[in-house]
Amino acid sequence: MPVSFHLKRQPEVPLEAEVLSPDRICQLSNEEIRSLTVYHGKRQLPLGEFFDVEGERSNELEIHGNLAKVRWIGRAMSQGSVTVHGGVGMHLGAYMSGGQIEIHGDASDWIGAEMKNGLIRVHGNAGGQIGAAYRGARAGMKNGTIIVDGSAGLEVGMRMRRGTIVLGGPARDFTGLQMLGGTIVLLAGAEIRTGAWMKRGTIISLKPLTMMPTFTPATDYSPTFVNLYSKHLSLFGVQLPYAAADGRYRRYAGDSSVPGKGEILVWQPNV
Amino acid sequence: MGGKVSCTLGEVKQRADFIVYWGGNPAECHPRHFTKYTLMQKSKFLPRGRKDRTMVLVDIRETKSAKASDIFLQVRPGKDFELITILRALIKDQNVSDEAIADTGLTREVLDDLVQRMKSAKFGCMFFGMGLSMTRGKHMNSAALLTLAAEMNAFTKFVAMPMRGHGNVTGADVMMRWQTGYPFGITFNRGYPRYNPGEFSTVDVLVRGDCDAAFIIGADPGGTMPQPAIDHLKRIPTIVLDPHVTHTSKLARVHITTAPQGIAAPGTAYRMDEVPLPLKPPLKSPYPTDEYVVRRINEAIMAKPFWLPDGSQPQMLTAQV
Amino acid sequence: MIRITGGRVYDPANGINGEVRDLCMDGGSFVESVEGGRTIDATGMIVFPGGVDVHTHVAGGAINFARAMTPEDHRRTQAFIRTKTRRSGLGGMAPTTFATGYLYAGMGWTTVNEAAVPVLSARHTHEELADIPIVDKTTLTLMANNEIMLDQLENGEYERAKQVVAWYIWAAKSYGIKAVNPGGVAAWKWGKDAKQLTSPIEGYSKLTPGTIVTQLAQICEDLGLPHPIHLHCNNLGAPGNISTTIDTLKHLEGRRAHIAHCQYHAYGGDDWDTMCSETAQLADYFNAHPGITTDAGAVLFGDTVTITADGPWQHLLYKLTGRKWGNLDVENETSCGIVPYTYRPSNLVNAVQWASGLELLLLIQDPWQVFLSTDHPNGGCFWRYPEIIKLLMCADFRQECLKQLPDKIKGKIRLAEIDREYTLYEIATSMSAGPARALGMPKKGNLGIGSDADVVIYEEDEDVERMFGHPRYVLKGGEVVIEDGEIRETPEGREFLIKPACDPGIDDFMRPLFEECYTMSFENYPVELERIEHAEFADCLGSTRS
Amino acid sequence: MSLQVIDNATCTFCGCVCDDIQLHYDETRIHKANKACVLGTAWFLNHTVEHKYPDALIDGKKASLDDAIELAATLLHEADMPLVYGMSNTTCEAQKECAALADQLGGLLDSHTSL
Repeated sequence: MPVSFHLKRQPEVPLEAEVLSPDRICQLSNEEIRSLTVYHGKRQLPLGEFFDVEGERSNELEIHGNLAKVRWIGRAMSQGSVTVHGGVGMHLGAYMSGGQIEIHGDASDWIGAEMKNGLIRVHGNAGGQIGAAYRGARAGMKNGTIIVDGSAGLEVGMRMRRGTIVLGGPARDFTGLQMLGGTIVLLAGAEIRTGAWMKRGTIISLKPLTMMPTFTPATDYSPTFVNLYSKHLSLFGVQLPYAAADGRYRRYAGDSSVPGKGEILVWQPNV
Repeated sequence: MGGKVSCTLGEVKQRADFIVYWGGNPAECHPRHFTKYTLMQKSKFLPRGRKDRTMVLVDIRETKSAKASDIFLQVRPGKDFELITILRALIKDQNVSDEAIADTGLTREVLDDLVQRMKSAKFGCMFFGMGLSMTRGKHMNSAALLTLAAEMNAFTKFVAMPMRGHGNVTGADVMMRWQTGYPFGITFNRGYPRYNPGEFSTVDVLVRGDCDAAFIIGADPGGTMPQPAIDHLKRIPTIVLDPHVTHTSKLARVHITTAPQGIAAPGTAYRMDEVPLPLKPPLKSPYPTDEYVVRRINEAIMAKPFWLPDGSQPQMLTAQV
Repeated sequence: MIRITGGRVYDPANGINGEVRDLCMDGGSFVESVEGGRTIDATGMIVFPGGVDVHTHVAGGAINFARAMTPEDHRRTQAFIRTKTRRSGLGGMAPTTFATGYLYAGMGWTTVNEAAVPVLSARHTHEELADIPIVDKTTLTLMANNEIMLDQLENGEYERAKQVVAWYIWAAKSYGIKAVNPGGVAAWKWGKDAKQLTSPIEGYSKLTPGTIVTQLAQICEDLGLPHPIHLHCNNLGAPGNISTTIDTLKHLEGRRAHIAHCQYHAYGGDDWDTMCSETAQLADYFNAHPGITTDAGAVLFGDTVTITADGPWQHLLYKLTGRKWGNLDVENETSCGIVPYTYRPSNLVNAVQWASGLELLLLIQDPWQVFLSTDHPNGGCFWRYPEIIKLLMCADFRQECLKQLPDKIKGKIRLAEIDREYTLYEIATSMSAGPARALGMPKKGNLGIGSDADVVIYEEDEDVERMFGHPRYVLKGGEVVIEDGEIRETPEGREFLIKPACDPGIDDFMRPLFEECYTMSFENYPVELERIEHAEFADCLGSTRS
Repeated sequence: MSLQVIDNATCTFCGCVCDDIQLHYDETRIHKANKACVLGTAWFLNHTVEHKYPDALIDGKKASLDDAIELAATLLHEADMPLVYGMSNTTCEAQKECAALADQLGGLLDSHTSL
């Protein structure tokens, strides 16, 4: 039986609720859960002030309501699941190391920032800095998977080291900025400066991209790993084309300003 | 990971034989920059002054500063980041295609010449203005130029610094760093400083409607910020301290008139290169100083109950993750 | 008024070695006796004079640059929560000013020497120092690359150079001078360095680093500075730099001197692969020359941020590590570089550095000559001093730590063969009495009548690191500031400065030279005395204050 | 009446912070700012000691300084997420008070730099 939360009081200022994480909830009684501290701006208030809570002692959380002002849900979680019916605020699943998060709604910035492992799935749109490094940190997400069905903002995957980010909708500028490794899949392309200053890693785009001047087109080919990757992603309902009959990938190498050994693969369908 | 390589303006005055202004218009915005710090000064290392220096201006249009320059490079609007990134590649002898260069509005010949001049300079200095830091790409544009300057040190001495406007904005930056560890975009809501530009930076906070009161001092967001931000300032109790009744004062609950700094208020201000200077106010204002008023407000708040419960602990440290 | 009773007192300056004694204090100083007031029962506890840090970087442009460069460290570090009366702060590699005071006092250090102040931004340094609560402070002005001063030496104008130095010390409202990589930083302004003591410096025809060292040391003597020349030798951190260091020491022969962070100057070998410890050679020199002092500049494994006025070294470190790099050259005076760094036991160079710092502390026989320091934050953060104390006091623990070093370390270091263990008396000397004497502060680092009532009281603990990291009480100026690990009071500290005798004509001499190379007004350059919060004058030796 | 003179005054209009300005002034205004640029001259000459604005305004109406300070303190103290912003055109001494204010309030602290 999952623990379920219904938002009953809309916060007027950001509500920092890192306690909405399976690791924090799983051992607690209903009463203990309701008395966990959340920060409404600077005010320390019990979770029960904002949420009706049903159930106890479970590492499955179900949250209902418009949580756009609720930040840090699933922070550093290592197990279990969080399902949200509604939108969520910033830092969803930041630093998480395991478990799954599923959002039936929109999410905000810094989803899965510096995460170590686990799965985040957003069915709506998301903000910027997905799987990114916080200011000054050397690396963003170290592993795990983030899938956003809708669009995304700036600096997606900034300095990510490993793991996968899949975007169903378009991304804005600086996707894969200073990327160190891992894979970003863009099903609907991105605006400008994709892969800027990337050192290593792979960006796959199914739509044409405006390339940085410091990327050089190498070859058109059908790499086998896309085939394997597509099979892996099909678990999440994501399809990548790879059949030679349908088209080929143009491989760009860069960013030569670093100089880096990253690659951007842009799908060229046969006409 | 790049870095920030800088110097005080006297170093530029004494040594810089190669000066770049990028996205700034000192002739009109920092009128004495050329004469006092950069171009016109003679020194023991550059005895012929202006003749011993080369100045390059990079901007999207030919401003008045172009007249002062030896080389004016007109970059296509929104292509600064691309151009700087190309330069980073070229100084490392990496290949960049002619089309890619042309897309920035410049030619290979021009960039080859620029790179050659940069590398053969004895002391290069790059200043960047709001034309770089406030256009698409924002802090990444500044980061790009700072990184280029850092990387140039593999070949010769090179530094970069922002052309900061607005009086003592540098002082605020410096002071916040020593008191909180961070230069701006800070929250204390957990009882200790935390930092996240984009989350705690004012424009974002106001546009999202995240704060429920605002204290504005030495700035006029009511005249400069986007409309949704101004609308939020109208919705919440706003308090303004300023020598003038400003746009923001007009939408505020409370306005307090204060003495202007350096004219009637004493104290310290920091130059763009982080050198502190004393203020020598000649006039006696009928209004109190900012310092006095904010201290009074602090004292009035000190008399009220403290908000943080005893025994509160830091909870958001990444060491705990 | 406070009386501390029954504690075992270690007061090396007065030759008291663990005797049970009572201490009385009133009005900030130790007195013979007090009537009434609080009594602290220290029975079974250990009483030391408050610690004195002879070499640290806690305030000013450089450390503030480091703060800006390391937000990732602030996010993970120790945070001090705001209370009704106490400001919040962050610890870590480059602590904020308020936290610096809390952290130093929290482990019983009550006096710190900010060892590198460019005069141009001295106002800034003093503003920061005013925001460091509890501890008393001194500052040293950077001098060995000041071009106006160097020009005087180049032209053989010793007397003028001395006047210039005196003028700068007073302009900065500082306590003495620091010489960093003499001539090397000036050369760095052209992207060069100065590695040979006897070769002319880039941009000069005659002047050598050796001349700067000798003459600057003489200037300090002639001006009667309470603290002698505080020297960061040339060639810091480079394999084989022991010859430079010994050569430098020979240039100082017969004069008083303090050699900063000597660990970084005690390497043999030809390159990074062959680099080894040459601490025995350096320690022998110190053992034969009791007039010179040094601080260890010990390295501890872990993350830190390196900041130094040694610009060329930092550029090299940036190239070696590929991490962030900050640099700030200051007109006419100096430079500074900032690079975050992680010392790893698995890294052979780091392992040699770690061992060298401890070797010097152990091989230099007299603790009055070698002091506890990490050159904060370069070798490690100051709040890790208790770890070093444990390494000095427990030979077994050292042997344990040696096991994590790579096998290839054999033959490169001496640490495994040293079985000396510091006594409490020696620790008190190295962390308090010795540095206070070297700094020329007679009221610091001792518990004698009339001295400043700065005391730290430890509860005896088998775990030395825990004992020194968590004093039971810390008193500063006769006031209990730390009790049971809690900050009780945060009084403002004082700043000590000197006014060396100076020819009144020096202003007229300086003005045209100044205007040629600086960008601010001559009149606005000296720090106003009224800006120094709680200024206290120290006397120059052999002279009364003018 | 003859004018008084300050040498080496500091101009805080732009980030150059020139500190070599010679100001000629009397009790009411600055008449001349030698060495200042056109922006600096305007900055110095446009300020007077005239009581041009009310001491304080509350909801747009004239108010006393004391009332304004007390109301400001109350509004900020009551807020759950107060913002302290600006600090460009003011002294470091005032800026330090602003940082102390944000720290004491548990609020947000930000300057022009973030724009």
